[in-house]
Amino acid sequence: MRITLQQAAFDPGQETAGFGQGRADVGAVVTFTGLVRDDSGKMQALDIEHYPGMTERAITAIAEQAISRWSLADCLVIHRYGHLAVGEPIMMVATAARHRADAFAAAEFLMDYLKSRAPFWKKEIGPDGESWVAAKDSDEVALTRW
Amino acid sequence: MRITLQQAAFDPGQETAGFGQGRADVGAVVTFTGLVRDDSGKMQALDIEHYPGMTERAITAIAEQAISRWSLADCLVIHRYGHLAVGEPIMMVATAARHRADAFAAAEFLMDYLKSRAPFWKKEIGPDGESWVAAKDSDEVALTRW
Amino acid sequence: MVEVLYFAWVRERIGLARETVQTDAATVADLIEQLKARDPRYAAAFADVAALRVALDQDLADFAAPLAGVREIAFFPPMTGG
Amino acid sequence: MVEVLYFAWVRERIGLARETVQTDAATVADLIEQLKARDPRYAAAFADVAALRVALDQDLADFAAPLAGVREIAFFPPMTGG
Repeated sequence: MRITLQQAAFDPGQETAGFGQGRADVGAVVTFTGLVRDDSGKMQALDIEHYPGMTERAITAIAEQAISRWSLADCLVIHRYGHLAVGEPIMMVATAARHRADAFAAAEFLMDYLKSRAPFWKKEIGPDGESWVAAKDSDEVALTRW
Repeated sequence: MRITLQQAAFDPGQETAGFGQGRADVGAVVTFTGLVRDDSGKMQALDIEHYPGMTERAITAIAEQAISRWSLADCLVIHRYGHLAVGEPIMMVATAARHRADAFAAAEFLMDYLKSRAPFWKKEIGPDGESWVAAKDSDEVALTRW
Repeated sequence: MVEVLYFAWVRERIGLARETVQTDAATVADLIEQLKARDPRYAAAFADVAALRVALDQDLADFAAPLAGVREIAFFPPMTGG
Repeated sequence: MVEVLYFAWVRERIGLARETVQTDAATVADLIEQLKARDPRYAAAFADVAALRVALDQDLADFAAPLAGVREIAFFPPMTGG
């Protein structure tokens, strides 16, 4: 298990180089990368605030839950904070398991929980000012499936 | 959309370098990598046979269905054939979409269809001989959810 | 005249990867009966058609499908890709 | 004495990221009432508690939770990670 919280940009391909590979007991690796999207066509950047200390605790607890629930061989979470440009990776998760159903389910579980239970807050910076991104009801509903 | 059928090994990280990135309309990238697993502890290699011509047709049709059904911004399928060692990547899919639910669903759809509808046949090579991998009923059942 | 292709254990049982077949079979099922009558290797390969799949001109089909106009027929076990 | 932390728009409305608070509040809800009574910035930040979340010593909690033994309390809007 590796959990990394960082301000710097990262390369999803490099971060997962060799992840879950070269082991006889891993048949499936799933990765998810979240990128800064601009639906308005006017966004200049995304600022991500977090709660140092609690962030690491919360992500570790979520990852440990995923590992035990789906017997993961490995699990990776990277999340950035600070100032991000449109198109840049914000975060990623990776899961390695024996079968594809487990690797997929664990990655979706991690994403659903990181969305609503890890202390990050996003603010969109545009030409007309700044605005905090509101949590979506659908993200809260997504948790009920686990 | 990129579909690659090859005998040579590939690096999942390198293949997805920049995939779905630097675009304002992509918020989510999912990758799946299938690796040669050895449950018996005695497998020496995996031989993959395919149907040249039909393989490309079938994968293209599956990928086009995924793209139109989930409005994917991009889609990648790589599948190997020939002689593979334990732990090596067999194949991968990658999907890029606006939202995570679409990227996950499209990647799982691609996997379910590639498992049972793309003309590949796996044979396990061990110290006591060779045996064709039997299709699993559960893989056929998985198709009914789409 | 059709090209008939065999894959995986179907190929191994028949001992051929492909052959050109002269046939007047109307459907896939008819062709299978003609092939089974040829010799024991074919009879063994086609013994349990429930364990077989067929593609006509590289599209999956069923055993009742007509062969009129078809140029390439392939027989193989259920696929195990991914 | 507890450390009280504010994040995102809660921090912006109050104008502080953290402060040490002397309180005898028994629960989170009691503390919120005491803070609201301080000045309009706190009243604005805590106007709609349904829009707020609270963590006690870095674990999510609810507003009825007791404060006995708690050293760090954080108030923030629903999280938007991932």
